[in-house]
Amino acid sequence: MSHNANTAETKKSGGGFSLGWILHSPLALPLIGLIVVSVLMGFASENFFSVSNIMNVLRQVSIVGILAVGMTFVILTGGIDLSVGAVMALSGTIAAGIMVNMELPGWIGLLAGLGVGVGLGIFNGIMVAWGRMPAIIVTLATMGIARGFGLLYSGGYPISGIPSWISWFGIGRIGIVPVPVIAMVVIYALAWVLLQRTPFGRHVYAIGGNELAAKLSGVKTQMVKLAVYAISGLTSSFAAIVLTGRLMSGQPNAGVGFELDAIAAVVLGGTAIAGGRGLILGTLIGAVLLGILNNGLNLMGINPYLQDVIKGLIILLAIYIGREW
Amino acid sequence: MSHNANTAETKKSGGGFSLGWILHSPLALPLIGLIVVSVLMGFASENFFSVSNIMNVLRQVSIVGILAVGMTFVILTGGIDLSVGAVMALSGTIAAGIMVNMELPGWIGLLAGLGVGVGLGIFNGIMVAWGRMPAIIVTLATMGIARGFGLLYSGGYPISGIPSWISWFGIGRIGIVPVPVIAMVVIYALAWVLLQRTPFGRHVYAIGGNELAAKLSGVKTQMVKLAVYAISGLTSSFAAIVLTGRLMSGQPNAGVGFELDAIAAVVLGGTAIAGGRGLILGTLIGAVLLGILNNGLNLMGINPYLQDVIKGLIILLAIYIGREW
Amino acid sequence: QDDGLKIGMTFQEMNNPYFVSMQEALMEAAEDLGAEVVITDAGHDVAKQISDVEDMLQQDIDILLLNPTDSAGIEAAVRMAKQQDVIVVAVDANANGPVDTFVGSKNRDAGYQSCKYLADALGGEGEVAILDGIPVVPILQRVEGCKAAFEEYEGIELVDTQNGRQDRSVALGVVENMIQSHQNLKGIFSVNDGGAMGALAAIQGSGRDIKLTSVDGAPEAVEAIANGTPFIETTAQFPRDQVRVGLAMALAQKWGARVVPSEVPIDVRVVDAENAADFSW
Amino acid sequence: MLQLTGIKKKFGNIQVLHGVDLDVKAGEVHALLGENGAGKSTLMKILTGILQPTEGRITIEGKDHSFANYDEAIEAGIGIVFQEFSLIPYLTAVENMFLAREMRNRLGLLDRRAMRKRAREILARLEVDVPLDVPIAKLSVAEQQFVEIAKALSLNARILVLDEPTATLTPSEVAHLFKVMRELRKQGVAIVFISHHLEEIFEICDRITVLRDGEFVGNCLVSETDNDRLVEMMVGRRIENSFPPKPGPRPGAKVMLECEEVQLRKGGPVSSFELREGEILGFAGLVGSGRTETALAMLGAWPAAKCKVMVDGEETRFKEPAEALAHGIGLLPESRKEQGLITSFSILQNISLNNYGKYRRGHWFIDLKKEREATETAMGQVRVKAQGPMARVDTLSGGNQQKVVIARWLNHQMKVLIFDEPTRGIDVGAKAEIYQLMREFTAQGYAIIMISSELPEVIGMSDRVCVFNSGGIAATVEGDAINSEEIMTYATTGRDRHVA
Ligand SMILES: Nc1ncnc2c1ncn2[C@@H]1O[C@H](COP(=O)(O)OP(=O)(O)OP(=O)(O)O)[C@@H](O)[C@H]1O
Ligand SMILES: Nc1ncnc2c1ncn2[C@@H]1O[C@H](COP(=O)(O)OP(=O)(O)OP(=O)(O)O)[C@@H](O)[C@H]1O
Ligand SMILES: [Mg+2]
Ligand SMILES: [Mg+2]
Repeated sequence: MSHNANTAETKKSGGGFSLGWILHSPLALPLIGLIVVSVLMGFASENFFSVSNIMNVLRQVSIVGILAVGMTFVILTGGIDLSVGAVMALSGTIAAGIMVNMELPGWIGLLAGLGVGVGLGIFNGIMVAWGRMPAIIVTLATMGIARGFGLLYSGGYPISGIPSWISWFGIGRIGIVPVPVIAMVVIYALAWVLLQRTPFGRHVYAIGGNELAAKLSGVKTQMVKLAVYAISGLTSSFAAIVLTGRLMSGQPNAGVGFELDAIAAVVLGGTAIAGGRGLILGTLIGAVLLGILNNGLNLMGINPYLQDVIKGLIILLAIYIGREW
Repeated sequence: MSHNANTAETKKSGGGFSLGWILHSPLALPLIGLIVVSVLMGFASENFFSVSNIMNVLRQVSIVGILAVGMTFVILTGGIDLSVGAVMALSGTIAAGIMVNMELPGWIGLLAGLGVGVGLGIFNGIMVAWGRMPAIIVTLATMGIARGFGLLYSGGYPISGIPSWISWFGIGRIGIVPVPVIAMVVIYALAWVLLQRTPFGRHVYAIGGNELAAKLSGVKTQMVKLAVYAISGLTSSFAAIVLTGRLMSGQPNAGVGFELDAIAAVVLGGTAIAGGRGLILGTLIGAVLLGILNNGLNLMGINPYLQDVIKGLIILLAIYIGREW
Repeated sequence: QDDGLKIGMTFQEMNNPYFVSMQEALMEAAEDLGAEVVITDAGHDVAKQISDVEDMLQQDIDILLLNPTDSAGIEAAVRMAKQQDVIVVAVDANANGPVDTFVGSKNRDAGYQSCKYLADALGGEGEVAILDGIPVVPILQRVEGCKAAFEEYEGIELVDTQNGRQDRSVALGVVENMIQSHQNLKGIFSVNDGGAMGALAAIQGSGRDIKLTSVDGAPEAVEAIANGTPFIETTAQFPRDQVRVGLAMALAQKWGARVVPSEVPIDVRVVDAENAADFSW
Repeated sequence: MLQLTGIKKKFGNIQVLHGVDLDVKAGEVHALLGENGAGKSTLMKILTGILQPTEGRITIEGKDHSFANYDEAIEAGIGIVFQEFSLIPYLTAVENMFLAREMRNRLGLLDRRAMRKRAREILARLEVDVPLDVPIAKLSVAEQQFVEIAKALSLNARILVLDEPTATLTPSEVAHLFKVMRELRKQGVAIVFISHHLEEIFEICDRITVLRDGEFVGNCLVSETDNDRLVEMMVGRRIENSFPPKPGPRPGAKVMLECEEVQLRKGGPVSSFELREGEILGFAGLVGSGRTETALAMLGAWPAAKCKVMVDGEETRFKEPAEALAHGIGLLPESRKEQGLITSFSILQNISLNNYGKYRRGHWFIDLKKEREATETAMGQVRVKAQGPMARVDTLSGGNQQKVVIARWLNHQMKVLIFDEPTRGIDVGAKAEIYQLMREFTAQGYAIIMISSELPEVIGMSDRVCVFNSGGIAATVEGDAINSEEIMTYATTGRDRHVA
């Protein structure tokens, strides 16, 4: 119980060029975890530190990384969003459906996908904020509804045949940097501004810290909650664009279990699951850490069954070490 | 916010033979939900109210119903156990493995299965109570570990060839009542006694109500938390016995997503997800309600994709109506 | 890095004996060749499967045996592999993009034969149902073949299609309900043996006389058929042979063959009580 | 300038306010008095738009207002410091002060520099020095209290409501607060001040309005009334001498508990004390001086650097309060709601929470009948006012909640009870009853440690007093030395006096 949302920046502004502040920031432990795991992987597999593999890991991280942005907003308010994976899948499926079945231009499909994501996010937000229902249940139900709807819409078949320029979002590059990685970094930067530099961001932290007090201070708690779920829906549909670009098709079954990866990224990044404390950069570190685990275990040729066990143990260990932030 | 853990009995003890207390109890809404859905299903499908179908529904409910008992204990303390499905699968797989690969008698296998369940429950409990880590993360990690371990142990093959008497637990009957249903009812009765008639039960509610106050007044909060996760592990392995009896094999990948059904049953039964309030009988009603939904939608021949959507909507509706308990 | 042959194989799932036996055949073959093998499990998630392939390409594999969880979705991975001059062979299900060879069962045939066998066993009369699975091309083809077979019989009526997700425990509940709602149900076709084992438990639990057929030829299924249960037939595929043939095609190409067939359909075979005792993958 | 007329409020079918009037003039400090549960906080929440009245009128400077929420009240120039803290623990003082009315720069982003500057100005006006970059949870209670006041002031409130702001402050901090209040009064701010400390009323207030059980009793000028008259207005009867007589020293009383060394933090001071049968040992000191932490450390609920305790001649270090309980040591925590009560439980369940040893049937099970009987007895003994043992504790007033926590320890065979701020936020009538109960306990052979920030209470009740200063005991005083000069000297001066 010894940090706050802003310790990092506060310390930074004081410290000239010294990097000592990092050690005192809530980012310290996730960063140390990241470095330790990277070094281990680097020893175990010679390909690990090649530029191409680093870009490869970041590209793989991008989808869960983008989902985890919205998840961070939601968790900071003390909520949770189990529907992100399903919303992503539905958003991508409908985007593809509009391009392929209705033969409308690609950008209309993408916009429709964003609409689906934000719409479901708003639905979650209304249920949680005005319906006063527990987020875990609301978003669980939304998950089921979105999955069912995606399968209904597509008849269970993936929808392929979308315009080929869409693949740019999934496999394109600018210089040597993959487009999804750039998209992820931009989204994190925007989220950082939103959380650390706007009143809205303060309100997100305030609600997670003490909702009643925030309400009494005049924070429009219901609107803020609505907004965080809407943001989560929006980032889910951003992730859907990258996913659609990678798969070049709408996949109603995609992203099963991604909500758990996104939650793990947020928590590995040092955000308190009860809300009120955490940094968006921590989430990025957490997502990369998870990606490195997946990639490294693959590179090391570990038995896939054993990979689950190792991943579980490492997550436990990381959370255990970091639990006092 | 107008009930407490014991309203039901209080009212009952006062009311002679009148059934009016039910209307004021937190069980009222789940019960009404159950009745409404049953009547609707009865209209929609003529087979619904046949004795054989009722037994069929109850038998199908039994596995999730048993898992939901342990989940109720955990949720009452304000925790959550996402590992129940995976623990059930691992417990059944190891039980079968011991019977088949090691050729030991069936009862040793079953005992080993129970040991696995309780052991993983204790592991969860230690991490949560002494490690002070968030339950959602601990049990998520345990879920991955248990699944990976089950697949490693079995090499991905189901383990069949177990002694045929084990099937009694899954498909046997006493009179017309299936054995799993009897097992479920007995487990609920025991849980009711434990929660409503023992100091331990009061302490479970107290921790969910205000953990700090419970601790300062001398409740052994860590031991109680350990116990609820151990109970959840135990009920998971009871469910594994029924499952093994039904499938006549050890299935490392069985029960994927069952944790969500168990949580839904608990919450549909009126237990607060934040802990401190709820009744075990509500969970039973919740589990049966879910079972009826599955069964009824199947009987009506609804498109399976649409079933997901309908189930999600009904869960939302039920929670919305019941949210003020 | 040494110049030994490096083979990568990505599976759509690895908690199914069908794919596990493929993996075993691959390991045996690789040992003969002295090749190194990398194996990944996509868990039915295309996005993960693409990542898995990317990771394999980082390890400079020479041959990619691809068992796609989705044909369209995996295309990006196929292209990436071809860019690195890796030989790509799709196994069991085909993939979009410049795949060198596809080795797979005649899935439509499999569905057709199973359902024909079922209809014949019922004397061409009665209500039947299909226990569907995860919507991927091979499964969809089996259902298609099955429906075609049923249509050849006047007296066969398809009354229900439900999804058992190819999972024994899910299928069990679904089939129990199916049996409840169709009092005259006489036969069930399951798209794979995993679902069929659940359906078998449901049929046995109900005590009704319902016949069951399926596709795969998994050891458990074969044993159940040999034991004279309601499970009367499974149309066996040859997972080990698919891998062996696939690997052979890839090697042929690696050695310079230019006329490697782009598609190698592998036959399926009816396994019933008569030949079950002798059959194994 | 502010008038409330005929305010009524019902929660469900419980009538809490039965037509209350209040009128406050500009530039006055107006006291709102009444027992626990009289409805003071409820009335103030209605004034600030947090609750809606069932009936009644709010007029400000002759204009009728009805506030749908707090924001509208703020618009009308009303600010409030709540009885319960309403700060966000992980945000800094600046962020808390400007929560929901942040300053923005041209880009619409937070103007952090401007907010900091303004916060400095306001805090300077209050003459307090609060660290601005630290999460509020790390500040002392007094600092948090001043941040709350600063937050209300940052709204430029013309009407300022202070609901029991002094309950957690030390005398010097109270004096400081009063200085600030006088300054505001001079500037024409109307202040509504709620407190259970009558001497504060006489010191700072101009006029008084008294409530009793949600009824308006009357109002008067401070200069025209006295202590006894006020008490009579509040409770409807006279309260005699509130501190029961001290029984005097008992020769040869045995030592119940000996605390050999407690060190709260590495490098901090090391304290020791002993507690004898039948005595009340006071812990005095400023807020944050480590009294609560010392008590928690003894119970095993605070990770002290060192903590050696002798109970019955046996040396122990408790790992958790349950172990202390087994040795007969119990705690009445300082914050009822956060640390004392399970608010979703009934009175009965709260009282029996840690005493199931007493009501067992067949060893494993709860004997519901015995539990109920024992609860009713205990409730009678401490005189809890409630509908019955099954009433939920969160429907009780503060004083009655406190009594429920006391009743929890009543039928234990305890040896040592630690009462942490037992009368915080408790009205005079209930206070006298709690003092009486404490003496009844000691007469039965209990020993009590009483932590209190109220000097009169410490002096009036304690047989001996340990005075805390920055994390350790600076001195232990006894007999005639228990007086306010002596205690305040040890509590406020440097540690050097203690070292000898
Ligand atoms: N939300 C509520 N529901 C029901 N009763 C309530 C509610 N809030 C307050 N009450 C009741 O209203 C009465 C007045 O409470 P209030 O908090 O205004 O008292 P108070 O005068 O401020 O007391 P104290 O001095 O203890 O702070 C009490 O009896 C309390 O139990
Ligand atoms: N330096 C500090 N850092 C963080 N928290 C502190 C510090 N000093 C005091 N506190 C907090 O302030 C509160 C009061 O401290 P403590 O319990 O030691 O004081 P006390 O003498 O019992 O005062 P009171 O009981 O009147 O609050 C505690 O909750 C403590 O955690
Ligand atoms: Mg009050
Ligand atoms: Mg204190």
